[in-house]
Amino acid sequence: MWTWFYKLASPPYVYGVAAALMPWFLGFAAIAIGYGLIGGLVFAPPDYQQGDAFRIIYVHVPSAWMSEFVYTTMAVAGAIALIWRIKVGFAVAGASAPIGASFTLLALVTGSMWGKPMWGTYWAWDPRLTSELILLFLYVGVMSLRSAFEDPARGDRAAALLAIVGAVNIPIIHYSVVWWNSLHQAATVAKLGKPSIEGSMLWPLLSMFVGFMLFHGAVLCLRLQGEVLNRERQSAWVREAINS
Amino acid sequence: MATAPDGLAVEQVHVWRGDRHVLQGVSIDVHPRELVHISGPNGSGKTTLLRVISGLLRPEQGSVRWQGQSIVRSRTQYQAALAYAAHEPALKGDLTALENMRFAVGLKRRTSASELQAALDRTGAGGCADLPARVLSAGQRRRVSLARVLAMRASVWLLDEPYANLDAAGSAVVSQMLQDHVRDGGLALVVAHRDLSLDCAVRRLELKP
Amino acid sequence: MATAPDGLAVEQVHVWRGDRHVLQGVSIDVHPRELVHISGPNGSGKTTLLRVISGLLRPEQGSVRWQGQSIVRSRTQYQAALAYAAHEPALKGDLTALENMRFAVGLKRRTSASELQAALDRTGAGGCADLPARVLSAGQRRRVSLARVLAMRASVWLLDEPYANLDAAGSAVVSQMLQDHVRDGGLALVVAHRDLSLDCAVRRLELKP
Amino acid sequence: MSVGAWEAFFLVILREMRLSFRRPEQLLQPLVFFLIVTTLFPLGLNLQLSLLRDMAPGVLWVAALLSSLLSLDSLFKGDADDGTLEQLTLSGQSLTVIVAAKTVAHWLVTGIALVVVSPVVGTALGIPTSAFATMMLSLALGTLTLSWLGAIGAGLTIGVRRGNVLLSLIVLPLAMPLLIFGAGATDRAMSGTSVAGALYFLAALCVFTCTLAPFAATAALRITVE
Amino acid sequence: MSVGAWEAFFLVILREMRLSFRRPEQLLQPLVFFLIVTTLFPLGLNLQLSLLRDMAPGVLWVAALLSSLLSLDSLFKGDADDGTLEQLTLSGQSLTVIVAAKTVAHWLVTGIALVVVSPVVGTALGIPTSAFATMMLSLALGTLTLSWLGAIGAGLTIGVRRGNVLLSLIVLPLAMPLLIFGAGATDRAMSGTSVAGALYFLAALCVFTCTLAPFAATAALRITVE
Ligand code: HEM
Ligand SMILES: Nc1ncnc2c1ncn2[C@@H]1O[C@H](COP(=O)(O)OP(=O)(O)OP(=O)(O)O)[C@@H](O)[C@H]1O
Ligand SMILES: Nc1ncnc2c1ncn2[C@@H]1O[C@H](COP(=O)(O)OP(=O)(O)OP(=O)(O)O)[C@@H](O)[C@H]1O
Ligand SMILES: [Mg+2]
Ligand SMILES: [Mg+2]
Repeated sequence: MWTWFYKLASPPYVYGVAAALMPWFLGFAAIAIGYGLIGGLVFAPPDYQQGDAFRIIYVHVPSAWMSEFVYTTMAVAGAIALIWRIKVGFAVAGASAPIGASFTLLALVTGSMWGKPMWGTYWAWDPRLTSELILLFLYVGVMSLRSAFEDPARGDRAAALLAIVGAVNIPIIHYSVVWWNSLHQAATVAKLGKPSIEGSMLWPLLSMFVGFMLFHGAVLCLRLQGEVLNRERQSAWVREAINS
Repeated sequence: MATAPDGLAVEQVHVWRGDRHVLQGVSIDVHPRELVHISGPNGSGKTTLLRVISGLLRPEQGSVRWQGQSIVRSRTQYQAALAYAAHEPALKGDLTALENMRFAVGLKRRTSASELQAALDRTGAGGCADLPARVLSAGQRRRVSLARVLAMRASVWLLDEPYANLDAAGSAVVSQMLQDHVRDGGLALVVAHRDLSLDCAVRRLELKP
Repeated sequence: MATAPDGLAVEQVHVWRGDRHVLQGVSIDVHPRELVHISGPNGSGKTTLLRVISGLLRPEQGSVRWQGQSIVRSRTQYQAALAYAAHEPALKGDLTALENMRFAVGLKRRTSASELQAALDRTGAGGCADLPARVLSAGQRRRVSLARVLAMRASVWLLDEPYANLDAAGSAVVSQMLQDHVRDGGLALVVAHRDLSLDCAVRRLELKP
Repeated sequence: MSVGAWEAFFLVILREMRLSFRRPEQLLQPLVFFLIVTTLFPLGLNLQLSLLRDMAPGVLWVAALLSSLLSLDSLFKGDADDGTLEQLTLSGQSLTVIVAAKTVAHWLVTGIALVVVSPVVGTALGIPTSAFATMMLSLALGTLTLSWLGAIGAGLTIGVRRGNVLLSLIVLPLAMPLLIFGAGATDRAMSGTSVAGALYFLAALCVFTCTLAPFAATAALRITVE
Repeated sequence: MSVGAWEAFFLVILREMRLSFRRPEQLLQPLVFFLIVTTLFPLGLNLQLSLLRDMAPGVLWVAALLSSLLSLDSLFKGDADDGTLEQLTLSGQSLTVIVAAKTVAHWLVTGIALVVVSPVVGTALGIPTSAFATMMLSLALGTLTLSWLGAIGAGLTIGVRRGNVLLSLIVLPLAMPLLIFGAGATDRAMSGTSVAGALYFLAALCVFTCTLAPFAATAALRITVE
C-alpha cells in the first residue's frame, strides 16, 4: 500500500518533479508579486495615520508569515524522513532551513525599518519581535547543528530531530501577541470572520503572500535539486543525469 | 540461506566511511563453542566489523542475526547476552575499579561485590579494586575491562585486541579466559594481531585492506 | 660518581604515587648508540619512569641528567633533543595527520611538508596524511605518532609500547626505525612487553612490581 | 537474574550521584555560579535599589538558566569521551531508562540545590518573603523542564567540538517560554497579583517535556553515538 | 635549524586558528551566545523598556563576560585530554610562549568578534550611537584582560571534571573590577560624562594582566600537568 508513497519519494523522481515544477512556480510567483507590488505601492491609498510608510507591510507581513510556514514545512519533512526513513525528507528539510532563515531575517529587517517611523525605535523588546528573533535562533541552531557533523547522514538526522523539537515554539510565536499585551499589531488580516483592513489594501497583500509562497516553492525546487544531486552523487542515475 | 538459529550470522555486511568502502560484503556464521580470530592489517576494518556486530553501528547494507532474528529487532535481548571490550577500556576515572565493574555489570545481571572481586582477581587486577581508575596503568585498565567481560557472564564476547598492553602473565590469563568461555558453550570474536595459540578450535577471518 | 657527559643518567629515582612506592631507586646510564629495553609486569612503573626521564614528572628523590646537567636546569635544550611517544598517540582529532605532524614537529625544527610526508610514508601511514585523525584506526594513529618521532630527528627517544596496536608489517617498521636510530648515534629507551629482536645491542632494565 | 528497568534506573542514578559526590567541591559549583551571576549584575549596574528590585525575577531566572545549562553540557560528554556511554548503550537496558536516570540525577544535583539557595539570592535582590513560595516552586518546575530540554541538546551535541556553545544555541531558544513564565510568576507574586496562570503553564510545560523529552533525547543519542 | 620563540608563537597561533576555522560555523557560536544572553534579559524582565535602557551596559558586559568565559573552558582542556598538551610541554619551547600564543589566539577568535557585533546588540538595548566608541574600546580591553585571567583559571582547572564551572568560580571574582569599570565607562558615555578615568583604569588593568598573567598561567599549567 505504501509503495506508491515510496516511489513518489524516490530521489530521481523527486529530482525530475522539482526540475519540471520550478519554472511554473517562478512564473506564477512573478505574476502574483507583480500584481501585489503594483496594487500595493501604486493603487492602494496612503494610510490616514501612517502615510506611505505602511506600504512596507507588503513585504513585512508575507515574509513574517513565510518564516513560520517554512519552519513548519521543515519540521514536517524532518519528521517524515525520520519516521519512514525517506531520505528525500532530509533533503527537503535541509533545503528549507536557509530559505526560512532568510524570510525571518527579511521580516526582522523590514519590521525594524517600519518600527523606526512607527514607534520611534528600530527595536523594542516586544514579545512578537523577540519571538521572531528566537525563530531566527532556531533556524541558526538547526543549520549549525547540521553542519557540525562530519558525516552528513548524522547531521541530517540530528537537525531533523531538533527541528521537530523546536516546532513547539511556532504556536508560541504566533500567539505571542494574544498572550502578552504588546506594541505590535494584533491579528488584523488573519482573523476569522471579517478582516479589519480595507479591500484595496487587502487584496495586494494576499497576492503578495501567494507570490511569496510560489517564490518559496521555486527556490525550494531549485535547492532541492542541488541537495538531491549532492546526496546521491555516488548513484548511477546522477552520473547519467550529469553526463547527458 | 542457512541461518544459524542458535548463533550469530553476519550476512553480506557493507560499510562505507567517508569515501572508503571499509567492509566489502563480510559474511560469517558463528555457532556456540566457536571462536573466530579476526585479523588483518591496520585500518582494514576489524574494529568497524565488531561495532557492526555489537549493534553500535548500522551497516549500510547487510544484516546481523542472533538466534535467527535481526539484532535491530531484538536489540535489548541480544545486547543483554553480549559483552564488548573496545580498544579503550571504558572506565570512569573517578570511580574505583570495583565501582566501575559494579555499575557496568549491574545493568546486565545482579551481582555481588565478592563475585566482582573474584573476576578482578582472576584477571590479576584484584589489587587495584579500590583504586580510582584514573591512576591505573594501561595494563591494569585492560585487566579491569577484561574482568568486566568475565563478570557479565555473556554468551557472546566481542574483544578488540584484548592482548594489547598486557604483560606475559596477563596474556596467559586472556588465553585461558577464552578457552574456558568456549568450552562452557560461549562464542567469541577476537581481534588480535598475534597468533592465538589456544587449546580449542580457532577459525580465522582475515580482512583485506 | 661517574656521570655520562654525552648521554642520559638516571640516578636513584624514587617516586611515590598515593601509598605506593612505585619507583624504588632506579638508576641507569644510557649512552649514544645504546638502546634500553624497559620491561616489567603491568603497573610496575615503566610509564612513570619514562615520564620522569622526559621531565614531565619530578621525582621525589633522585635526578636525571642529560650531558652532565640536571634536566631541570637545562629543560628547554634537553626537551628540544627529545622525542616522547606516550601510550596515547596525542593527535588532535580535528586536524589531519599531516597537520598534526606539522604543528608538533614544527615547534622543534623547521620542516617541510614533503619531509613530513616522507616520515608518514616510512611508517606506512602515508595514505592517511589528509584524513582527520579522529577517523583513523588505532594502528594508523600509532603509526602517525611514530612518524612524528621520526620527523623530530631527536637524539633521545622515549617510546612507550610502540608495538601496541600494530600489525606485523608495522612491528617490522618499528624495529627497523629503532635500529637505524641507534646506528645513527641516537639513544632510546623503549617500553615493550615482548622481546625486541633487533640487530643491535639491547640492554635490559627490568622493573620489579 | 536479569535486571528490571526500575532497578537499572536506580543503579544509574546511584552511579551519577557517586560520581558527583566523589568531588564534593564540584557539587557547589553550579550554585556558586548562580550566586556569582546574580551578584555580578548589581555590580555592573550600580543602580538604585528600587530598580534592582524590579529586575530581580529576571536576573534570578537568567542566572538559574545559565548555571543549569553550563553543567548540562557534561551530561553525556564525559561518558562519550571515555567510552562508558558505549557500554551503557550495550547494557541490554532500554536507552530511554538510562537517559531518564541521568537527567533526573542531574536535576537532583543541580536543580534542587538552586531551588534551595534561591531564597538567599532572592533576599539579596530584594524579593519579599511573600513571593518565596512561588519563586521556589516555579524554579523547581523550570529547572526540571530545562534539564530535559538540555538532555536533548546534550544528546545532539556529543562529539561536536565546543559543543557547549552549540548546546546553548540549541537549548536557550527552547527555554525562552520557561523564562517568560517563570520570571512572570515571581514578578506577579511580588506585586501580589494571581500567579496561578503562570504556574499552571509551567507545570503543563514540565509534564509535557517529561513525557516526550526522554524519547527525543534517546533518539538524539542514537543518532550521535553510532 | 632550531625554532625561535616568535616562530613558535606564530606556529601555535596558526594551529589554534586552523582548529577554529576547521568548523567555521563554530566561530559564530560565542557571538550567537552573546546575542542570546542579551535577549534573555529583556524576556525575563517582562519588557519594561525604560528599565532596559538603564541596565543596558550591565547586560552587555555580563553577556560578554559569560560568552568569553564559556569558550575559555576549552583553552587547555582539549589539549590535555588528547595528550597534545604533553607534546607541547615537551616541545623544547618555553611554555610561556605557548600559553601566550593560545591565549592571544583565543582573544583573536572570540574577543574581537564580540567587539565587532557589540554595536548591533547595543542598538537593540537602546545604547545611543554616541557611546559606541567607548563601549567598543572598553570591551576590547576587557575581553583581552579576561582572556588572560581565563588562561590562569583554565590552567588551574585542567584535569578537573566539570572544569567549566570551577573555571567561572576562579575567573569571575577576578573579573569583577573589569565589569564595574567597563559597564561604568559605557554608562558614563551614555550620560555624557567623562569616561577617561574608567578607560585608563581598564587599560592599566589590561597592561598589568598581559605582563603578569602569562607567567601565572604557565605556573598554573605546570602544577596541574604533572
Ligand atoms: C522588527 C520588528 C518586527 C518584527 C520582528 C515583526 C514580526 C512580525 C511577525 C512574526 C508577524 C506574523 C505574525 C503571525 O501572524 O504569525 C508580523 C505580522 C504583522 N506585522 Fe510585524 N514585526 C515587526 C514590526 C512591525 C511594525 C513596526 C509594524 C507596524 C506597525 C508591523 C505590522 C505588522 C502587521 C500589520 C502584521 C500582520 C498581522 C496579522 O494580521 O496577523 N510589524 N510581524
Ligand atoms: N571518514 C573517513 N574517511 C576515510 N576513511 C575513513 C573514514 N572513517 C574511517 N576511515 C577508515 O576506515 C578504516 C577503519 O578501520 P578500523 O578502525 O575498523 O580498522 P582496524 O582494522 O580496527 O585497524 P587497527 O588494527 O588499526 O585497529 C580506517 O582505515 C580508516 O582510515
Ligand atoms: N594514587 C595512587 N595510589 C596508588 N597507586 C597508584 C596511584 N597512582 C598510580 N599508582 C600505581 O602506580 C603504578 C603506575 O604504573 P605505570 O603506569 O608506570 O605502570 P606501567 O609499568 O607503565 O604499566 P603498564 O605495563 O600496565 O603500562 C600502577 O601500579 C598504579 O596502580
Ligand atoms: Mg581496531
Ligand atoms: Mg605503561
